[in-house]
Amino acid sequence: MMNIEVNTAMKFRTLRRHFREGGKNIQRNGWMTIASVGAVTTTLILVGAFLALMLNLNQMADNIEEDVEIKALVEVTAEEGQVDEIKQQIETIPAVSTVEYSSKEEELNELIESMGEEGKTWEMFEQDNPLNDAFVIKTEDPIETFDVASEVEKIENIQEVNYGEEIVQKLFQFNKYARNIGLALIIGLVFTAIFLISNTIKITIMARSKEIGIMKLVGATNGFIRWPFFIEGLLLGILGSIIPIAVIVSGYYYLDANVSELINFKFVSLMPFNPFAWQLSLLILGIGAVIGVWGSVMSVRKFLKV
Amino acid sequence: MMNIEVNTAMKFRTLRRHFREGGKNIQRNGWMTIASVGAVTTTLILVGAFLALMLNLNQMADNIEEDVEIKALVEVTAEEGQVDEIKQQIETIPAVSTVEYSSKEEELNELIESMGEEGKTWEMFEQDNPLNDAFVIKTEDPIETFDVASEVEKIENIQEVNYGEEIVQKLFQFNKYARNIGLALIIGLVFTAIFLISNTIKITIMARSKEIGIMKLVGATNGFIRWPFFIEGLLLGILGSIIPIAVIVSGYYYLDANVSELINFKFVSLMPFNPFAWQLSLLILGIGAVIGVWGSVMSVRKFLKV
Amino acid sequence: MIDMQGVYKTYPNGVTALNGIDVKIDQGEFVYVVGPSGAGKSTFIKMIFREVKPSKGIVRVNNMSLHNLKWKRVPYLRRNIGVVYQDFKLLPKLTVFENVAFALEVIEETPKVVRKRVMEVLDLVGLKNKARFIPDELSGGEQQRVAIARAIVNHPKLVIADEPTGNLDPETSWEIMKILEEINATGTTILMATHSKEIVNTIKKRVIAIEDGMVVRDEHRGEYGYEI
Amino acid sequence: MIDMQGVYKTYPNGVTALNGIDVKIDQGEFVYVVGPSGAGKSTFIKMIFREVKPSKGIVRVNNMSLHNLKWKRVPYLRRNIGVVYQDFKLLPKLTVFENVAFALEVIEETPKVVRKRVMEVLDLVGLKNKARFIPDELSGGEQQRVAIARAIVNHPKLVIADEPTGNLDPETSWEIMKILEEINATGTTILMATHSKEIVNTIKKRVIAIEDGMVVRDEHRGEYGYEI
Ligand SMILES: Nc1ncnc2c1ncn2[C@@H]1O[C@H](COP(=O)(O)OP(=O)(O)OP(=O)(O)O)[C@@H](O)[C@H]1O
Ligand SMILES: Nc1ncnc2c1ncn2[C@@H]1O[C@H](COP(=O)(O)OP(=O)(O)OP(=O)(O)O)[C@@H](O)[C@H]1O
Ligand SMILES: [Mg+2]
Ligand SMILES: [Mg+2]
Repeated sequence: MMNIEVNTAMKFRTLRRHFREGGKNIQRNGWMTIASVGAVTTTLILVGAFLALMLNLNQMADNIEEDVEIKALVEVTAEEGQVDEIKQQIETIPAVSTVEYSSKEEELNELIESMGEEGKTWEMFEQDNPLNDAFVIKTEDPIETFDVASEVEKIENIQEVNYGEEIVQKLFQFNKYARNIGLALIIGLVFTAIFLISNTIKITIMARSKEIGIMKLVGATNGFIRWPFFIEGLLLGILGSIIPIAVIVSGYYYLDANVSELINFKFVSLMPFNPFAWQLSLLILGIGAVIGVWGSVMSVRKFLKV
Repeated sequence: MMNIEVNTAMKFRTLRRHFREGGKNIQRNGWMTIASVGAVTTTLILVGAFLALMLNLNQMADNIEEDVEIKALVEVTAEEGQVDEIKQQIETIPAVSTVEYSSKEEELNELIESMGEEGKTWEMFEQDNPLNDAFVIKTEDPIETFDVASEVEKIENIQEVNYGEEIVQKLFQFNKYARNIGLALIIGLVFTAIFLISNTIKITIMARSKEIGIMKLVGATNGFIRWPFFIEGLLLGILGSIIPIAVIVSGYYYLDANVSELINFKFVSLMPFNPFAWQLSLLILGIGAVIGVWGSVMSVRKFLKV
Repeated sequence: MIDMQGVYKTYPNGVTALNGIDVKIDQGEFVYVVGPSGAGKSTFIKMIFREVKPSKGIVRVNNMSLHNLKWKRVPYLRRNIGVVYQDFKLLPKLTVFENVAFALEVIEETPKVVRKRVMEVLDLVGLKNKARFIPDELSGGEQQRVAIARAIVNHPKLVIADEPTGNLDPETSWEIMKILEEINATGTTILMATHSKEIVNTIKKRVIAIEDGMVVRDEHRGEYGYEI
Repeated sequence: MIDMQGVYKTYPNGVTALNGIDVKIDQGEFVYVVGPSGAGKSTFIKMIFREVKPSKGIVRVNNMSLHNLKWKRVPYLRRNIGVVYQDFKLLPKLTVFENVAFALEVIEETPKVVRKRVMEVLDLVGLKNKARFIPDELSGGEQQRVAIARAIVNHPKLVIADEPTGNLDPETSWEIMKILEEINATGTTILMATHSKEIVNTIKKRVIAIEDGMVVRDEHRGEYGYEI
């Protein structure tokens, strides 16, 4: 019993020593520390900026996809009661989220408006409207557009279903590619970051391989040597995250506040500053700390075999 | 006379020694060299991939802009002779590159086609075509569209001029933003690369600060010490460019050969493999070599004051 | 304490530094190792705390065979041996105090004991007032004394000193020798490589002479023995 | 050759290593510098080739005032001075040959001359067969001899040696002393810090004794003079 207690006490004392030592190493290594922190900082700014960009582009793509709608044209011969029935039938399709009725007059107005100057030519047809009444349908998930459209087509008194098949298909396809490329870029970038940071830390530790050898000759165990390096790596990662987080939070705050003035497209809307910026910051801190520790502990291993 | 000759001979001999020494240092520093080259490699792959992506996106934007055309509608009352005259007048505007006549029948057909399913409704108007004859005008530089359009509008017997003002304006604006963002990203990335590479080299040289001090104590001038580092930095940069160039050339070759299968949008066309891939390779080699030398020579400076 | 049988050492570059060494040293002995430059004294010494592994032969220290000793156990072997390295091997970024304290920290002494014991030993080697300096701020002889302090600070059973007086003036050398003799008197084994004829001939102890990697002489109360 | 007047040196950490030194050494002299550990011998020596700048006072070497010497000219001063450093200061990644050759390469000698002269000097210090080794593969004494070889390889006007025999056995030490005497006989000035009473008392030369940063004795054909 006694023995165990003494042992635990000793371990805690030594742990405190390791923390102190790791912190001191940050100071002792001066230029090396600055260089390491610089590498972590630059890399994480890069990762952070790209993550912010990609996640926002992804969200914009989502927004665009959500604008996709199905237009179901009602037979000219359909009576009022039948129209209501169609509506009910559409609403029973599980993937459908909203159904809105749009009379043929509304349809014509929309058409004229959407054609701009050229549309005026068609105003003369207001008396003799060749269009149909229609239902505008949105699905819960844009990708279900195709299935819903073919379901709706089967309903009685539906003349035809339009959703710009080609355009929508191309859009989805394009978005798919864009997402895949974006994901590949992010993954590539994160791995690059991991490599660059741990590589830098490795070099600074290599420069201290003689010192590690001396420690071993004086009777230090591998664990005893590794601990301060663990702490040092952690601190390097955390120190290196400060500027990236500051840059990203403030930069994003500025963009978020000014985006509507800077860019005037309706589909450009940023993810909300809160919580997005904070989540991103946490992620960056996490990446910095984990890579710092990992790079440090991995590198020191090589020199422990003395 | 004699003296000068002897002096030059000595210098050449010493230069050879510096080259040999710089090459040997690459071997002598073993792990450090590998770490440095690794950092250069990763960073340049990143820069190269982004340069390739951005330059291609830029070209795609150019392609899209080039599709912009002005449609000048001819008054219904205009006679044949007058139509020819209009054409000549349009052609005299300096910024105009091509002018094509399109009869109102052709215009209707085009409209019907472009509207897809819905267009069929309008086929009934083939007898009583409400459209005008038109000229389709392209400008030499898409950005001149606005000026040309207003010039054309002034011509007699031109009823109106369409070029989808809003859409085109938005497109140009969007492309402008996209280009600026792309440029900012590339510049940021290149500076990051410069920092990361020279930072890594700096650390490896810091690890040799003692050796530099010893050289100075043995009577070496700053130039004498600097030269091998210059060569070493050059070699590090060149060695670090090999893999990025291989990756980019082969990757681009693969994409170039398969892009039509992979992505089926008509506006997606890559810049031609030859010379683009080679120019990019040269650029990467240049960046690698310059940063290598610069990082090396800058870092060694600090330790020469002994 | 130390038992070597048929020990050979050939370095990777092909140099044979030890050429069949048989030596037995008992607990509490005081032994000089002498011999010309490059004879193999340092290599012989490095065998004992496993800085160098023999190419052939058996090395036993403290009744442990170093041949079977697991990597993990090596630090524990080294904690029982205080070593003064020929090139000092001080940690360049630690102060004198921290360098000496390191040998106590690895055995997880309490900070209080560390403080007291380190200052005690620094006083012994005459460097109490330089405790806060880093090695680069010391003269050669002062660095050597820090190395000596670190070697003896944790009361090891065996002190190995590789030319511990090479950078010291005679007066300081004698003081160091006095310290080693005192430590030896408390039962600690001392093994010391030296080139100092004066010391060997004045403080008479067992002398092992090594030449070309072989023991050419092993005498109790011996002489330095190389005539000039 | 060397002329110091009222030289003081206080290191940035507040230690005063030199406390008013006035010394004049003529071309062709052979001078021992003796004194206890930490007395200021190395600091005194480092003044001469500008590794250390005086806090106060005048240092003249070869009729150049080091005070006005531009940074750019310092390498040319050092090329006329061969130095054996107390801690050797060999370039760790270069072979023995390359280390010694370095001192000739900086003065842009032809490769042929370099080769011949380096092997000549390595033969002199008995390391011809270790020319291709790196310093880590050498014993302490062998490293010291490489340092000596580098110091004398380019026939400097002045050789400064900081305890050049600290890691050498007596026999090798005498050989090195013989070399230094021979060099001195050709008109080279020799300045040597040492703790070896035996050498100083046997090869009688001028002795400068430094204590606490001051010259306490300066005798021609002096003795080591510190009684044990
Ligand atoms: N790490 C090494 N690699 C290769 N050869 C070595 C190594 N260390 C020593 N040697 C060689 O082994 C031989 C013995 O060296 P050692 O250091 O044991 O000599 P020593 O007796 O201590 O000499 P000194 O008195 O000069 O210190 C020498 O010839 C040396 O060149
Ligand atoms: N770089 C430095 N920074 C601070 N103090 C130093 C430095 N170098 C030496 N000292 C101090 O200056 C004093 C003189 O040192 P110096 O190296 O000149 O002594 P020394 O006579 O050569 O001694 P030894 O015989 O031990 O080599 C010592 O007290 C030392 O601690
Ligand atoms: Mg030795
Ligand atoms: Mg000294």
